[in-house]
Order: sequence, then C-alpha cells, then structure tokens
Amino acid sequence: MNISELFPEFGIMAIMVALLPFCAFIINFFIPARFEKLISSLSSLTIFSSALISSYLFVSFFPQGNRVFWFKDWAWFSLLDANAHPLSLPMGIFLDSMSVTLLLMVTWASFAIHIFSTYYMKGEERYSRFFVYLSLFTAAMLGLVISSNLFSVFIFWELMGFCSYSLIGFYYEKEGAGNASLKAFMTTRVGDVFFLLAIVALWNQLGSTNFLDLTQAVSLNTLSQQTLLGVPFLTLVGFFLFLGTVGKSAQVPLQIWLPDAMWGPTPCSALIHAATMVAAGVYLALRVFPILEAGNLLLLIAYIGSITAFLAATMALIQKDLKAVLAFSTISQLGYMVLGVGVSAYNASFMHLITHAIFKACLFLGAGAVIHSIHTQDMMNMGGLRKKLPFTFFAFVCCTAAISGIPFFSGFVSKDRILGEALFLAWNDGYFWPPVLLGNLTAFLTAFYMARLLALTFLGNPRDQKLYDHTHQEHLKWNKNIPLLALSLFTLGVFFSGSLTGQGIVKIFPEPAYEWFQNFIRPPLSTKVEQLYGAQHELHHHLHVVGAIISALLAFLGVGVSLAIYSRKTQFFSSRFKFLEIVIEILKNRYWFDYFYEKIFIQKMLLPLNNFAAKMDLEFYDKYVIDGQAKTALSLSSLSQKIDEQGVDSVVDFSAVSVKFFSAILKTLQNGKIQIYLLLSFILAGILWKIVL
Amino acid sequence: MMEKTLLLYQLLSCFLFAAGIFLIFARNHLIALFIGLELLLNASALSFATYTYAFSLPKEGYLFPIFIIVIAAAEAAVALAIAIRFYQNKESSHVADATVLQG
Amino acid sequence: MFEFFWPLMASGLVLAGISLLCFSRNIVHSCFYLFLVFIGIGLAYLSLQLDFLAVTQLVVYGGGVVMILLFAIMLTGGNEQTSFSKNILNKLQAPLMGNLKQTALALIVSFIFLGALVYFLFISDYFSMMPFSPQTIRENQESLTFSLGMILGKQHIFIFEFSSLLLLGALIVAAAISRPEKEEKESVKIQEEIL
Amino acid sequence: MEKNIFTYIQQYYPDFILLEWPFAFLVFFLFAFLIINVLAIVAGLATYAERKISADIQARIGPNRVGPYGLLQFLADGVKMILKEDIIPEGVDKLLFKLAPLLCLIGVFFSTLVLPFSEFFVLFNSDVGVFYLLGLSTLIGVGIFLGGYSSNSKWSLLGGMRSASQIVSYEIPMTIVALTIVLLGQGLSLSHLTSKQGIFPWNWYLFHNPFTFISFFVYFVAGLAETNRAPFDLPEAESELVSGYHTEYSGMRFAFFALAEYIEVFVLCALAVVLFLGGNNAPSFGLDPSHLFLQFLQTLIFFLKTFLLYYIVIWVRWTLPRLRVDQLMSLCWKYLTPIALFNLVGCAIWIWIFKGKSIGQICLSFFGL
Repeated sequence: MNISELFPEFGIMAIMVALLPFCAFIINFFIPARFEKLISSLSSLTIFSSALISSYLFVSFFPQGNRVFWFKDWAWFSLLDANAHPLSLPMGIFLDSMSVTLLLMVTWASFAIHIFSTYYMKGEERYSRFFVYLSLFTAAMLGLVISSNLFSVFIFWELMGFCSYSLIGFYYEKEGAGNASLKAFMTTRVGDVFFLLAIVALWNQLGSTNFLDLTQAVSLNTLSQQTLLGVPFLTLVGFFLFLGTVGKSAQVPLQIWLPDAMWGPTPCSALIHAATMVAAGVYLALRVFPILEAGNLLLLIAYIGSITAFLAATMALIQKDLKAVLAFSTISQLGYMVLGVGVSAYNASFMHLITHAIFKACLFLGAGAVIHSIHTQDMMNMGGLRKKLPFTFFAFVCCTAAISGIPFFSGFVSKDRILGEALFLAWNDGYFWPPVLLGNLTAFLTAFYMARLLALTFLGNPRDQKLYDHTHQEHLKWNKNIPLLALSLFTLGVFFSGSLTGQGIVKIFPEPAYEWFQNFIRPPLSTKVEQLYGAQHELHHHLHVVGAIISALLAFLGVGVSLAIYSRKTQFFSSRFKFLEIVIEILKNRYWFDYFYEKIFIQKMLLPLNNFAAKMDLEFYDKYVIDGQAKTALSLSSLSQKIDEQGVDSVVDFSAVSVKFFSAILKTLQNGKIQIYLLLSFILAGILWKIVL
Repeated sequence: MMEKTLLLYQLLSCFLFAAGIFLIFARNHLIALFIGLELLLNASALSFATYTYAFSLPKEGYLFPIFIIVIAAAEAAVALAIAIRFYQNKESSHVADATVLQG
Repeated sequence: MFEFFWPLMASGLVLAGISLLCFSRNIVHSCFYLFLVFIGIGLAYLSLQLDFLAVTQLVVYGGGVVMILLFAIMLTGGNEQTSFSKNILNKLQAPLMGNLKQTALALIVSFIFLGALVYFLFISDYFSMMPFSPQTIRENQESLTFSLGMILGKQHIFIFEFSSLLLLGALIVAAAISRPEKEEKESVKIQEEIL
Repeated sequence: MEKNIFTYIQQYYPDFILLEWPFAFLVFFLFAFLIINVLAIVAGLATYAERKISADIQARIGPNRVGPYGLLQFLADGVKMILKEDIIPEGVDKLLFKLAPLLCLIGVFFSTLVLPFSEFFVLFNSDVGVFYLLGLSTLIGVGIFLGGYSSNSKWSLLGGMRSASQIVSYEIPMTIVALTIVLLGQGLSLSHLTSKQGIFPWNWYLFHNPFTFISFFVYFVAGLAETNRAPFDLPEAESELVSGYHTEYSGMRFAFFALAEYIEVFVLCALAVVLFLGGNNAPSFGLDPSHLFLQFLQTLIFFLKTFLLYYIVIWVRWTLPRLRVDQLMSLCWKYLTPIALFNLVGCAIWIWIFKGKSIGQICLSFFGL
C-alpha cells in the first residue's frame, strides 16, 4: 500500500535524514580545520537530528504493518533513445518497513560512533577531516537506504566506497594504510563493475530500475523468457547484482580487502567496515531478492555465504591482532547473512544484519577503547585488562555472548533463525546440507574464537606487565563508555524478539505481538520456499527447536572450551599437535587468496596486457595519428596567418581611419555640460514625437 | 470628491515633475541634481497610484510606485556613493569637474 | 472621515516643499525640503487609503534616502562648498547652486514641460471616462497590503526577486565604490617622496 | 475607533445622533489630547523613575523633596525648563536648529497613533501598524541628525552622525525580527497580532517557539540601540561628546529631545508587548467584549506589561557599561542581523513543519489534548 499521498511529509523527512549529515559535510568542508570542537559537534548534532527524524519515521511506520511503503520518483534527467522514446533517469525515495528499520539502526549507531570518535580521535592531527569524512559517509549510507532505484543506490554505493577508501588511508603516512586503501578500492571495484552492468541491462530491458518495477516485473513473469548472451536474463542480472554484493560485503572470493581495511581508525572500522557499509551489500541482495530467486541463484548464494562464513571463521582462529579477529569475524557474520539470503530467510537475514551491526559496532568501539588504553593491538601482550577497563569489559562480554549465540542475546535469535531456516530447507532439498553443516560448524568456531579474544584480552594475568602498568584505570566517561554501554544494552534478544529464538517457540513474553520483527519485515513477494514447503508447519517448528538446541549447545561448547584453554595459555594446539602446523600455515596465508590475485592474476595476466596496450598507445597512436594531426594543423595555420596579415588587416585599418574621421566631426557636439546633453535629448525626443505622431 | 482629488494629484505630479526638471537645469551640485531626479520619480509614482485608485484599475498599478521606490533606493545608494567617491578624487561636487571622459 | 482635509494638506505640503526647494540655495535645507515633499506624497497616498504605499514612502524615502543624502552631504563638505569649480578648464562655470543665467534656462525648460504636461492631462480621455468608480468602500474588500502581497508573491514573483537582487547589487556596489582605495594613495605618496 | 464609540453610545442612548465628521473630529481630538497628555506624564514619570531606580541601584535615596516621595519632581523640572532662557548660539543653522526637536517630538507622537491600548481604544487601526511604527523611528533619526548638524558644533555633529548610523543600522535586525512575528501572525496590524495571541504566557508569541524566544531578545537589544538608551547611548556619551546632539540646546528645546526619547522608549516597549508578550489580552469574565470594564482592564494590563519592560530598560541602563562604536556596529551587523535572519528562516521552517503550532500546543497534542 502506497501511503505517499497520505503522508507527504515523510518524503521531506527522509530527505532531511540524508541531507542533514550532507549539509554538515559541506559546511565542515569549508570550516578551517582548527575549529575542531565546532566541526565535531556539528557532525554529531546533525546525525542526532537525523536519528530523531528517523525514529519518528519508524514510529510512524510501525503501526502500519509490513506491506506499507512510501514512494516518490523525480526525473533527474531524461534522454532520448534511438527510437526517440524518452528514457528518464529518476531519483526517488522508497521507504518501507525495512528501510525505516535500517535508517533507525544506521542513524543511532552512527551517532554513538560519532560520540565515541570525539574521544578516540582527540588530539589526532586530522581530527576535523575525520569528521568530515564521517559525515559524508553517513549521508551516503542514509541516501542509499532511502533510494528508490538501483541507479541512485549505485551513486551512494560509490560514494561510500570513496569514503571507505579515504578512511582506510586516513593515516597515509604509513605505507600499509595507503596500500590497503588502494586494495580495498580496487577489489570492491570488481564487484561494482558487474553491478553497473546489471543496472544497465535492467534499464535497457525494463526502462526502469525501480524496486517496485523490478518486483512487479518478476511477479508478472515478464522477464522470465528473455535471454542475454545465451543465459536466462534474470540469472545473468541476478548474478551480476550478487557480484556487487560479493564485492561490497567481502564474500569469497573478493573477501581479501576487509582485513586490510583495519588500517583505518577504529571508529571508522566500527561504522564502515562492521556496521553499515559492508551490510549495504546484504541490503542490496535483500532488495533485489525476487530477482535472485527468479534467477535460481539461491543455491549458489547459500554456498558462497556458508563458505565465506567458514573460511573467515577459521582464519580468525589464529589471529593475534585484536582488530584482525574482529575483521575476520565480520566477514564470517556477513557470510551468515548471505547464507540467510540463500536459504530464503529474508527476515532472519535482515535481522542478523541489524543485530550484527549493533554488537559488532560495540565490539569495535570496545577494541578501540582497549587499543587507546594500552597502545598496542597485539593480544599476546594484553591479558587481565578486566580490572583496568571494567566498563569496556562488561560491553565486551555482552557482545561476545551476542555474537557467539548464547541464548537471551540478540545473536542467538538471529543466527539461530538463519540456521533453522537452512535446516528446514535442507530437509526438503538435499543440496542444502553442506551449507547447513558449514553454518553450524562456523557457529561453534565463532563462539570459540570470540571467547579466545575475550580470554586473551581481558581474562588471565597480564602478560606484559609494563604495558599493563601504563594502562589507565578506566573511569566512566561520557564520550567513551556511554556509547559502548548503550550499544551493549541492545545486544539483548528481547529488543528483537519476544521469544527465546525469535520464532515464538520458547516464549518470554506471551503475546505474539512481541515478535514485531518477524511481522514487520517481509519479502516483497512470498518466497518460493514458502510456496513449496509452507504447509509443513509441524516440521518447520520442530526443526527450529532442534536447530536452536544444536546451536546453543555448540555456542556453549565453543565458549567453554575456549575459555578453559585461553584464560591460562596463549598457545595450545600448535604446541601439542604437530599435524596442525600445516593447517596453521594455510590459515596464516589466508588460503593463498592474496597470493593468487597478486602473483598470478595481476602479474601474469593483467600486466602483460597492460604493457601491450601501452605499447600500442605510445608507438602507434602517438607517433602517427597525433603527430600527423599536429603537422597538418601547423601548415594550415601558417597559411591562414598570411591571409590575415595581408588581406584582413588592411580592411581593419581602413575602418579605424574612417572612425577617426567621423569622430572628429561628432566631437564638437560634446562640451561636457550635462544639462546641455539633457536639453539636446529633450529636443531630439520632441522632434521624434513630431515625426512619429 | 474623487474627481477633484484626481485632478489635484495629477496637477501635483505635473508640478513635481516640472520642479524636478527645474532643479536639474538650475543646479550644478551633484546631490542637488540627484534631488531633482528623485522629484521626477516621485511625480510618476504619484501619478500611477492616483490613476489606479481612481479608475479601479487592476492592482498591478500599485506595483509601479513600489518598484519606483525600490529603484530609487538602489539609485540613491549607488549615486551617492559615486558622489562621495567623486568628492574624494576631485575635492568638488561640481558636475562640470567630471572631465575625465571629456573630449 | 476628513476626506476633504487630507488631499489639501498633502498638496499643500508638497507645493510648499517644491517651491522652497526651487528657491533654496542651501543644500542641507534643500534636503530638508525634500523630506517635506516626501512626507506630503506619503500623506497623498494615505488619503487614497493606500497605507502600505504611504508607509513604504515614509520608510524608504523619508528615512532611507533622506538619511543617505544627509550623510552624502556631510561627507562631501556640507554647505560650505559653494565656491566656483576648481577645474582650470571650467573656470568660468556657474557656482554650485546655479546662477541667474542657468536659472533662467531652467525656468524656460521647466515651464515648457509644465505646460506640456498640463496640456496632455486635459486633452487625454481620462477625464471624460465617467463615471468614476473609486474604491471607496474598503471594509468589504481584502486589504491592499494583502492583495499586493498576493500579486507580488504569485504573478510577479520573478520581478520581485529580481528587484531584491538589484538592491543587493546596489548595496555592494555602493560599498565598493565609496571605499577609498589604499594603493592609489600609497602610490601618490611614493610619487611625492620621489619628487 | 469613532465608529466603536458611536455604536457604544447608541447602545445606551438610542437617540444619540450627531453629524458624523464633527463628532469624529471631536472624538479624535479628545483622545489624541488624552493620549498625548498621558504619554507626556508617562515620560515625566519615567524621568522620575529613572532617577529613583538608579538611586536604588546605587544605594542612594534619589529625589524626595517635591511632593510625596518626590513624585512631583518632574513637574518642577518642567517648570524649570520652561523658565530657562532659550539660547540659540551664534552660527547655527537657525531653521533646522529650531525644527529638529519638534521633528523628533512629532515623530514620536505620531507613533502613538496605532498603539492598541485596548481592543477598541486604538486611534487608527492601520493594516500596516508594525511597518508604520518601525518606519517612524527613522523620522526621529532625521530629527536627531538635523539637530546635530545644525548646532554647528563638533560634538553635536559627531553625536548626530553616530545616532543616524546607529538608528539606520539597528533598524535592520529589528525589522527582520518583527517580520518573524508578522510571519507567525500573518498580518501587519497590531490589533490583529494581539488577537492572535492569548491571555496566558504560553499563548504569547514569546513562547511560541525557540526562534521567537531568541527574537525577543534580539528585538530588545535592537530597541535599546534604536532609542539611544544605555548601553548604546553613544550619541550622547558624556565622556566623549559632552552631551552629544543636544549639547547646544537649552530650555524647552532640550526638554523636547528628552521627552521624545522617553516616549520613544515607551513606544518600543509597547511594541514589544504587542509583538511578544500578548498585548492587551485580558480575561473576559464572560462579559460582552465591548464592556467598558473590559476595555479598562485591557488598557491596565497593556500599561502594566509595558511598564515592566520599561523598568528593565532602566535597570539595564544602570547596570551595563557603554559600548565602543566599532563594537556597536559589529554587534549589529555580525551578530544581531545574522541571528535575526536565522530566526526568520527557522521560524518559517517551524511554521511549515508544525503547521503553525506553538510549543505549548505541540506538548498538549502529545498528551492527546
């Protein structure tokens, strides 16, 4: 149901949400960098007002139910195609339950991170620039969320990519940061190119890239017969769109940029590389979910998601850097979301996006607080920090419980629902068993490495006494701990679900109304899974209970084992089991993805091609085409010079002489008295009047 | 009543116009010339307003006095700035001292 | 209520103002008489029940233009500068406030104009356009301010905005022109030092 | 006004018939006479109040000889002023020297024409009341400037120039702030603006939204500067300019200037009351709105609010030190004008977003009222 005529002000509000941070960016851009307080407070205030507006939007949408949307398009510019049909490129606003929920999350998380940044970036050299980028980024993300079509999504998508690039390379004095920013930029570009191709193809076929039009086209089967390059059209387009998701959300095989992105400042990692930008890929996949489904791509997506989740989780096991563990865990959790898309768990996948954004932002902020206190990122030098940083420790415990999937926390609710849906699908369709197994294994690994992180950082005894003694005792500080504690509050499951698992199975609150998330967010069309297996309520129910029990057991097992091992030791497996050395070697090299890309793909394939193109350009094009043109132009110009000097100049001279002659006559009329001029003009006017009338 | 007022104001605007012309021709002071110009503008504004009122013409007639006032304000600012600048350069307000462009 | 009174008062004020203007040879007094003329025209508007025009006349002319004029007179030497032109070429020019010869010329021209205007006034069709339909009853109509605002804001919005642009431009140009140039003075000083 | 009175009298004496214009003239004359005299007495009492309050602030006693508590001091001053010799110094521009104080006084008295003392007690209910009042203050500026110029004295000239530039400059923030309120009230008429507000403070435009709240202070500061009151009394700064533009004046001409200044302060306070503080709104007690008692009550409330503001003006004068000229100009152009513009835009946005509701109404609507 379109409510844009009922509530025309929603559009203005949505624009305000995105425009306020953008205004802050524009204004801050022109404020001299030494007004740090002004810049940071302006950024924070604008995002705060955005958050208030988006809260209002959410509260307005919430009672209306899930199939309500607000939609408006404006023509940005229009072109004429070959048959003189106007092809207009619209910009527009599309708000539905998913958008407003994401708006709410993004604005408040961004606000918390802004507040934290005023603590974390204090005293930095480019403090102001950081806030400028942060505002731009937030504006772009909010713009993406309210966009109504893929074109504007792409614009904001690229804007976010630019911000990510700038913020990864924020400490550009360090060589690693510069390289990492380039790597991130170039890697995501691969996905973006395919994304743009998909947009162009859709625009060409449908004349529109609007979400509503796409959904309608899929539901009416208008595109199902068409093919492109011999492949069914929807499959190709869906695959290309999914490649955009792969690039942005760091899925295998384009996951290599995200660990390097940790060169940026920690708040930006929290905002961009954990909470919002990487989730934008999943958001896109959810938006174009009907296309992916109609293109029969879900199995591929489920495989890629589960493989990503598993590989990243294994890589996280051996990391010694605090932020690297979190980076790999981000990839792993994004894999879960993509797995959720693949198993048609639309709602659960989006729920995991929201919950993950909250606890991962909180984890990154906590990591930032730890790093800022102890001045190192290496976990091997930490330990026992729970006494020095009690508030951070509390937040970390909450978030670790959430990400590991301990019951009563948000991660359990969302992750369990993805795994439950996957289990249900696998029961009906055997191809889905590998993703389910990988997913459950990853659940165990997640609990394991997160508990390892917690244990190595906070539990046990201090391993580097000198660093420990230098660490400041933490006191409750408004811009350091309040965002952390506020975010960690929302890791509780009750905010997202009234029952333990989010399916209304083990109820904490009796009314079904508490399952707001499940009712509020629904796919635009009913999924094929629902159509095929929707009748098996009993089975669905039981499999969810089983899945919940399994994942809870796995989580407890992982946490327990890990805490038991790592609260005392830093090394356990490599010293005991020799055969694990090979595995560790594989994991250290990150499955040789980087090696493959750099040494084989770039140096052996792209470089020769590049050299050949350069040779063509320099040797052939420059030498013959360009230089030949120049020589022709030279000879022509010398000819025209001769004509000019001898022919045209004499005419000009003649006109000058004649002007001089006549001016000598007319000069006598001017004697410099203004009144005489006026009188003359009056007389002239009188004569004219006499002649005309 | 209204006919008399209309005639009165029309004659008044004629006198204003004539006085403006008189001032322009009789004075050599830059600012006095400017005063004459203001009288001319006011004469036309008064005439417009009176006619529009007397014959119930469309309300656009009242816009002319307003825009005349706007133009006069802009003109006053620029003209007097030029007068001041002229005085700074030449130490005189005499119109005949503006001889830079004189042939 | 005193319908007969206001037009007489307004025209009396205006006529007194312009005659004093024509006879005064003091620039500051001229300015004050101009002020009287403006007030008189404002009263004329008021007698036509055009409150808005009257107040605009009062604010812009009575307050603004007269004030700027007085300032300009102050900054250009006030009333003391009644001498002949200092320019060598124009040594025989008339004094600032005019001489007899110039006044005679001005009288001739202005009387020609007066005659022409009055002549056109009486031969025009307007006075034969009877009956008059003056907007005497104002209570039933919407107020002038309101309708002017609607006209300006709807039909003539472009010209309205343009006039505001014009005013802004005039303001900036006036400030830029009347500001003394520093470089020039320095160069003059340097030249003096060299000489 | 005269029609109101005419109908009012006809309620009680249905046979009451008079020629229309002589009656109107009589009524106008009477009320103009009344208002001018009341305002003259108000101005006189203001001089007394100023001395008494300043004495209070500086822990002195103040005038206490003439009349009870020294209340008749201003009459004694007036008599002294009239009896003094009227000196016209050598070399002054006599015409302008004589005209300048009159111009000031006429301008001020004209501005009382549109003040809505009560619902029916308005001499001339103009459509453009606010605009008219703001316009007249420049008339006073011309008077002061001419007074300063014609005195043929350096002090006077400097004072006059300062005053003129000050009035012209502070006109701008004041007009913009008044425009903010006009935007809210959708009318320039003072009675209309009054009727748009209510009896209680949360119905006043002062508390309508944050922007009008700021606007009030901008208005107040600009009003202080507009009337040459301390801390903006640069045109008559004793330590720099002897006595500013009225250095050369003596006797009744000087008194005219002083009178004009005090009445102008009264008028500006009254305008502030109309624009921000609810004007003459009074509880009606269920009576007919044309009841004479209500008119008196409204007048009383109007004067009470105005005198309260007047007290604050005097208080400010004896509390704050005087500004420098450059500070004065930068206050106007760098602070008040941008703030006023911001308020104007902000208020417009407020009206647009909240459909003209005030904060109070929004709060009430939260509780479903």
